[in-house]
Amino acid sequence: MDAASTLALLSPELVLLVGALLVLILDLAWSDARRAALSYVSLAVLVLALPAVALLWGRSQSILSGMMVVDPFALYFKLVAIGTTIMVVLGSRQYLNQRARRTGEFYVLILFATLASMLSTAAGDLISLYLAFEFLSLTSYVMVSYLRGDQLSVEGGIKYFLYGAVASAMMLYGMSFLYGATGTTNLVAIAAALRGPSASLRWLAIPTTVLLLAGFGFKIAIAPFHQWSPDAYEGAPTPVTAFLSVASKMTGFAVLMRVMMVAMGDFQPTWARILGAFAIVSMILGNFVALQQPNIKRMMAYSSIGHAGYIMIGFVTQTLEPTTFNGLNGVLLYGAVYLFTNIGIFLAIIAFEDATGSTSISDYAGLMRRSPFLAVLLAYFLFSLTGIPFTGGMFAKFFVFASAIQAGPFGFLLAAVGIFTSVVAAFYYLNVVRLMFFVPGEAGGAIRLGMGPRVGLALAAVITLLIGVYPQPLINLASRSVVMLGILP
Amino acid sequence: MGFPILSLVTFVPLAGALAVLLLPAGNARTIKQVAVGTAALNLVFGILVWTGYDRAAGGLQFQEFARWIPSMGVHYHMGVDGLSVPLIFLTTLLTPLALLYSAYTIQTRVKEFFLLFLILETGMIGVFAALDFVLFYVFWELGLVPMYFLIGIWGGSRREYAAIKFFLYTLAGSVAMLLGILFVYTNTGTFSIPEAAATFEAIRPFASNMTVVSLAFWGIFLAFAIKLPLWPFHTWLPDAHTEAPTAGSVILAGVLLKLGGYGFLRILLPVFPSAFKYWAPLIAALAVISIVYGALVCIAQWDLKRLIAYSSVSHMGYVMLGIAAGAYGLGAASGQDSVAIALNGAVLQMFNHGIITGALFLLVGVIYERAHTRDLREFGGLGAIVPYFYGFMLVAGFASLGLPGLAGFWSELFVFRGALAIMPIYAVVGVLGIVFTAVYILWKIMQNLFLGQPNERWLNLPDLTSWEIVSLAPLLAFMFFFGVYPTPIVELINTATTALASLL
Amino acid sequence: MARVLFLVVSAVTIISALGVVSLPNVFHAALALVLSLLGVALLYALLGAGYVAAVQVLVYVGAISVLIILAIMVSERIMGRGEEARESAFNQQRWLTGAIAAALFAVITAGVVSVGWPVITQPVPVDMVGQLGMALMGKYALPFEVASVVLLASLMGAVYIIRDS
Amino acid sequence: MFNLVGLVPLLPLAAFAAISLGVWRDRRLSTYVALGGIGLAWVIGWGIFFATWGQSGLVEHPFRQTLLSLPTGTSRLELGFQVDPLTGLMLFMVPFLCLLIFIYSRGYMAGDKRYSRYFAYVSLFATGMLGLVVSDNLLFLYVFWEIMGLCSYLLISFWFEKPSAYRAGLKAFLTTRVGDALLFLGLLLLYSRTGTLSFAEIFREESLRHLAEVQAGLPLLGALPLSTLIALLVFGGAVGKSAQFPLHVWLPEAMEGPTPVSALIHAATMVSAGVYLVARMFPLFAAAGPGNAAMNTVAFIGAFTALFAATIAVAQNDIKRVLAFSTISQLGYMMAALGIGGYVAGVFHLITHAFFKALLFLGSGAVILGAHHEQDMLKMGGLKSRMPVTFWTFLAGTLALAGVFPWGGFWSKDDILNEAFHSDLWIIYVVLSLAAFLTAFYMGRQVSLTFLGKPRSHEAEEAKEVPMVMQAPLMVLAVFATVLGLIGVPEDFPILGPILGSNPFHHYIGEMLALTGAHPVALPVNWLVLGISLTLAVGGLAAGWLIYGRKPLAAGQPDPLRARLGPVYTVLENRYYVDEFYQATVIRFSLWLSEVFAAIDSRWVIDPFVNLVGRAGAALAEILSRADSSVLDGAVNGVGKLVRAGGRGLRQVQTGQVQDYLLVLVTTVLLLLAVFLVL
Amino acid sequence: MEEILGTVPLTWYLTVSAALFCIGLYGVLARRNAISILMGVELILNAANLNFIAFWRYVGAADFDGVVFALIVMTIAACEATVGLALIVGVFRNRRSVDLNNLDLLRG
Repeated sequence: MDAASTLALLSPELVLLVGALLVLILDLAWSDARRAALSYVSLAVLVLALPAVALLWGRSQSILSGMMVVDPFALYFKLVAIGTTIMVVLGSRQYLNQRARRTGEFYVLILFATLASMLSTAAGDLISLYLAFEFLSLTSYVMVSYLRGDQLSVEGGIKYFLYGAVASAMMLYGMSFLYGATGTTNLVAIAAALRGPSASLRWLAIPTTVLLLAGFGFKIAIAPFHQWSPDAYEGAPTPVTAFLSVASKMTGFAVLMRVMMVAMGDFQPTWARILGAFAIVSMILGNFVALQQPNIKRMMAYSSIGHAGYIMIGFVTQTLEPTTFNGLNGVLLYGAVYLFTNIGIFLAIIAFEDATGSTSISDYAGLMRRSPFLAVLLAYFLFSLTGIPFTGGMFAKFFVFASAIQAGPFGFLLAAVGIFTSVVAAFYYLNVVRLMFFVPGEAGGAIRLGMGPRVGLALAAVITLLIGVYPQPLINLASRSVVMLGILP
Repeated sequence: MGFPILSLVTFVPLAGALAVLLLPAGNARTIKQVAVGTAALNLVFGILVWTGYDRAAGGLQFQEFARWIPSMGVHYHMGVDGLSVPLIFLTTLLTPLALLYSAYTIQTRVKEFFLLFLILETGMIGVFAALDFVLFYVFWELGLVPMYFLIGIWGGSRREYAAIKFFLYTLAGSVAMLLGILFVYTNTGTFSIPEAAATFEAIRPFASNMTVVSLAFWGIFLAFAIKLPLWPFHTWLPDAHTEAPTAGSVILAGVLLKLGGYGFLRILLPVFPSAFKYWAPLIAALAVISIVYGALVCIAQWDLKRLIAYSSVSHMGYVMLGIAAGAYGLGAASGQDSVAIALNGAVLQMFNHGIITGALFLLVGVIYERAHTRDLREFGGLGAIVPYFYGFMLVAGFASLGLPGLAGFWSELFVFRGALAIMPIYAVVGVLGIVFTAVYILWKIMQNLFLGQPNERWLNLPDLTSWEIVSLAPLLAFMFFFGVYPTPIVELINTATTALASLL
Repeated sequence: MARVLFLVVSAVTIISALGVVSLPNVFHAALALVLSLLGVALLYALLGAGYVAAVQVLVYVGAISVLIILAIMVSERIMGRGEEARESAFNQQRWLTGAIAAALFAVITAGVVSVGWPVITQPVPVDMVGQLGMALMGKYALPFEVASVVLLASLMGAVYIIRDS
Repeated sequence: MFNLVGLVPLLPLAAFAAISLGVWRDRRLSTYVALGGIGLAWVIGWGIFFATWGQSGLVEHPFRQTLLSLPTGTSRLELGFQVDPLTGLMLFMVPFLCLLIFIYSRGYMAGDKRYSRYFAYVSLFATGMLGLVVSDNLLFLYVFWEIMGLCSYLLISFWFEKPSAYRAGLKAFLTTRVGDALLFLGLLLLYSRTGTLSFAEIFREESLRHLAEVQAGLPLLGALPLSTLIALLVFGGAVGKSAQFPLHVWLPEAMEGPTPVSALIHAATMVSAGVYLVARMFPLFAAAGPGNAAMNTVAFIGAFTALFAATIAVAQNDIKRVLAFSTISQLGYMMAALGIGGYVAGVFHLITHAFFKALLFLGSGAVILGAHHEQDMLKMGGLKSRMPVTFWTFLAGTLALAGVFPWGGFWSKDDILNEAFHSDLWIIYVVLSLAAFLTAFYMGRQVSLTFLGKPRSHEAEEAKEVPMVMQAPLMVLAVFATVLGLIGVPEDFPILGPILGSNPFHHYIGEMLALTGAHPVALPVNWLVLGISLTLAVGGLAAGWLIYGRKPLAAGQPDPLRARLGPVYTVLENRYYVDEFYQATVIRFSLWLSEVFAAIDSRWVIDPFVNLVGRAGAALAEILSRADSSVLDGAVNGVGKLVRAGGRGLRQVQTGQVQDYLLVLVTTVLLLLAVFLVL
Repeated sequence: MEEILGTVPLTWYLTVSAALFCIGLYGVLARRNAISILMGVELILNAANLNFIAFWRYVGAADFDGVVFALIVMTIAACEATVGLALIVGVFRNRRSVDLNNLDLLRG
């Protein structure tokens, strides 16, 4: 394959790379006054990347000797990453201007992080995978600590870093054994090699998987590898929290799914059990602990631990047979819904924080009076996370649980836990709603929203509503996007 | 397909809600007019559904079908039969009355109130008209959110607690139902309720899949039992009913509880007839406990609204008893007619309880608006001060205790008639309930409110105003009308229950 | 002969690694780290990966260790020496952790030894460095390029964090 | 004529509706509407009654009119009105008494502030009673039965400002409700086993035979034909309504209502509806053969109540209470008659009693009104001269009730005693005879205390005769009380028998027995029974007069019986403490139970879910949230941490230490690795 | 070189690597100083790298997967060290301490 067509297939990544470098240069070159426009430049870069992805739609091939794959699955998650970042950038302008002296680096970092996400989802080889993963992690560490004068931000960053470094090192150690067992780092080749005659090597695959899961689980923030996330989420600047809770998490899922499906597909019965157990612990722990959180970001951290569990249900109960409710479809569907819903919530949190400087849940009392727009939309997103009809969240949960029920007793157990904990989740989501609507709250003026959060919130709400009313297009998109290159029959 | 009357009756309130949304919040008067007008218009459609339904033909009518989420096999499938028509009518009747009453009493956050109320109506009617599991579920949950806000914003002193309790209970039930629905889907491959009913037991015979099918059965059961509410899942109800604003209580007791009973008959009985039959004794026992327990707890209440709330537990127990007896009698020697009678009684009781308890809650609202207390110990002698109020309460109260000549009697008669033929012991114990009911209606309510020397405090209590009478009179008229001439509604219901009676 | 060499190098590596984690003084630990990393480099060389060994020395000993020592000096300059000596360098879960690490070692070793590795003896390429260079330009071009971007991003991030505001 | 039967209950209903919907604003008009309603009903009722005389075949094929047809699955439930001799007879008695009492009420209630409401209620009551007697099925009967219950409640507590009044109303409704529940069960049982509630269909021979042959199959009761079980349940309803022991407690207190109401509802009509019910369902009672459990129960309960109430009446001082217990006692007579198979005698007594007891009550009402609302007989006396019309009419009633020849009560009571004497249950005869003596005695006592002697209070001193509108009904009733018994004079009674047309009553109503398959046999006159009966009646009256009339009591003097009977008198005065017994047991238990359940409910003992999340769940979350750094790893290194927990605070234990997090990570990996490596 | 391969078994290397891994983990978990933890991480990464090179030599195919992986890891390790130390310095600025026990503002 010639270089040109390879580059064409890498065009989304190239757009972001060039864009990130451009922002970096402009940040150095521009005066302070003009730097304010950097967020628009970043937005433009991201928006430009969307058609780049769209143009590749339907392609399914492996490039650069298998280092990268371009398949619908990767493209879908690239869309998720870009979409998340667009929304995050929409919400971060005012936020950062209030808190950080320099904002240019932030946009560079988040563009790099998006690039890293996209690379991760497209990695077809352990080498590129590890690299992209670390790329994402390193940019995330810095972003979490972006408010470098803020104790919480820095503390969150260092904890995130230390946890991430160890987790990824363990993953790497696992990768080394995988390499040793198969003599290759290419995912497809690994799968082929593991089908070879040596039983003892086949046997090695599972312990290796355990080590890999430490890294993936960290990225996804699924219990018991979740403990960094509440601290990092709370400490991080809220836009970064938003990014971590969606883009980073979904990237982790994409990588997990690709590695497990492509390289370890034969071992599904085993890893499905492990991941299923993780899912159960996540759902219970995340939702129960979230009940007690006084800080909304921290609450959302635990909530997203719980949601990692729900998404995981879809993955562990997936089958390669065509069924109406394929678990993988469910994961993709859930991911998209989760994107808009969760980002919507974080945009609301950002807007509130911009106005009041508080992330304490009790300060949300009387929000309905202060800003009906914000209160109604935040309530709507919370209901979406609860799974109430006419929100995307309902169909996402529906789909995931349906796939679980189809998967026999274990799936039924997962679904039962999921359903039980989603009621628990309603408790703390509703608590916020209660404060906003039922409690008059102390005096406080009307809240004016910035343009960015306003646009972002409206966009997220409209899309969530559209999915909630007519999910068919998204289901179609998701079901075409589960095509993953290199899955051995 | 024809004229989409069901879509109309379902979504007209939603359109009204949109209209309210677009009106400026300051214009309370217009908002109220639009809301009440919409609900009144919908009553016309509700009447059209009733009158347009061909009783001779029976079965599902006015069916509408459209592809919705074809890849999931989920469709927009609406249709009504003798079970749904009275309940749709009940909904369209109670909503404008409750809204009319609210138009005079709700002064804060007017726009939100009427907006939510109209959405609520769409949700409720949607449940009664949906023939697709997912559609059913969507409407089912849709009713949850507005009621949560109605209780939480406009409710009494413990409104927040009551609202969240209501929400969580119902949500817990509905997610359990979701599991059950998905289980049915997994086995039948369809989300169509009639299709699933036709095929499920053939695919998964109860006799050979007892554990699994029972699990699914109880999952769905839980949702409806909580909504109904059946002892011991009733504890959300006293709080929700007591704390809700008057119109909210009216709709809660009048319609929302019926969603549970309706669910039993629309989904659980047709899809799981054998499982239902198998578990019917246990369910009937719970029903009887509800009846007696609810009535006894009523006797100990001093808060008028809470008392009436508990009376719902007792009265909805009749519904459950009728349904459980009907299920138990399927294919049994007692004959199909007994089953049909029991089910007739259950559905009729739902309708009657709707109008009777709706009226009672309106009356409680009336007295609370004036006296700002609901403590029965503080009243007395009102009979001489507010004769209209006394009269209305008297009629509603006696209707509630099942006095012949008023609507409540027929449903109790049918329920107990059906139950006695099928499960006599339960019926005999249940009859205790009608004695206790008399105790709390006459002793607690009538005596404490109206009898005795007039209390100095209430000498200037104004009697019912004209708009209160307008809100109440239709309900009382129906109590009398169906009390002396229940034939039209029984015939309507009978078309559906006869079909149910031949299930096994 | 080779085994003896291996054992000696490994012993040094492991002992100095133990020093890294057990020496209470961070500075000493950093020096032990340098030693250990050199040992690993020697093992690379024993394995015939001389180029990697060279990179190891350059990157680790030359860059990373220097960075670490720099950081230690910066922090000690501010904190004052010997504070660590007053308080334990270890946290409370030291012994538990030790047990876990030992157990993990046992588990991994047991696993590693029991596997029948499909050892294939192959000659080290003669022009290893050259061939490796070609591969880095060809098959591994992407990781190579991406790595440089990562490096850029990390440096930028690190500079942002450290830079005095 | 029969086609108009539907109008009989509907006319008063229309009057009720009209009054309650607006006519009530005009008191006069309300009266006219009510009187018009009942008057028309009376005209039609008598028309029907006379049309039934001589029309044969009405028993087997009564005239029927279907009003309501309800679908019940594939079948339908047909409900309507009917006319047969029993209905006809009741239509003779009920509307007529209603009319008279309505007229009387105009005087009695004049000046009451809820005058119009009173007429609305009594009109509704008339609907209930008339509907009851024209129903062709048990369900309609039950419907009207309950409507009467409602009216009874409303009218007893008519003066609801008085606590005693509203408590009495409540007691009446609830007590009868217990019986009603049994009746309801019986009705349901009958309906579910036969598929119909229409009398004509139930009383078909094959249907009755079937019911008598099928066993009820109740575990504890042994062999019990279904018909008997149903009959017993139905009788439960009658016990409540007719205030038979043990559900008699409400009737005395029901006297709190206006006196015309007591006369109409609690003496003449409603309370006798229980007897009517037993009479109506007689074929079912008798289906399992003579002397079956149902019949015997009716007989014993009736006889026992007759004596029991009569003894209590002896020790009552309230003029209306005496009559109330007398009513209970007389209803017991009727029940006993039906129970021993004396169908005709029972119905006969029902009719005669209705008239003379209404007369007595109206008379007592006149006394009360005349004596300025004084009801205590010990404070009366000497009214004979002050209220002559009242006295003489009251005396007629007394003689009728005591059973003195030739007043109405003599014939019917003698009929009953004669039946009892010839039945297998001689004890019934003895008990009823004793009761007869006591009846005469307390009536003698009442008349003596009230009318004879000198006034014992200021009120009695000032007493005045009541207005004409009240006198007229008294006089009409007195005539009826005196002569009505003559329609049932036995054929073989010398002189009178042949003159009066060979016992027309017996022929008329006796036909009803055809439904049981038996032929009505009129017993020959038994001079022994007759003699004893007459002796007891006269003796009782005489005894009453001897104690209370010959030497009138002085004001404030206690009842002479009190001294003679001692504690027995106290027990009687307190009505055998039955009320207290119920209060201490059933009522207290129910209230206790309801309090217990309410406490359970309000203290959330049964609150499975929210409490789980809200409380236990919150606690769990609390634990987990510490957690998330402590317990999770606490599970791992809990021992070590706990040991050192003393030195460092709890705060230290649950830090956000990243190394704690990592420990969990590593431990998880280690465990999983170990699991897979070892296994 | 051939001689060495012939005489030192693969498992020896793997055992050394495992030892480094576990020692590194111990350091990570037991030390209080953030810099010490970073050093522990470096040990783990070296353990993995040693595996890569050993496997490349003993089982790897003709290409350079293991070697390249090791080189990439080194690069990443450098990046991690850079970022990590920057963060540690950042913390230090705020807290005047790199003792992890003091980093507990965020918890619960």
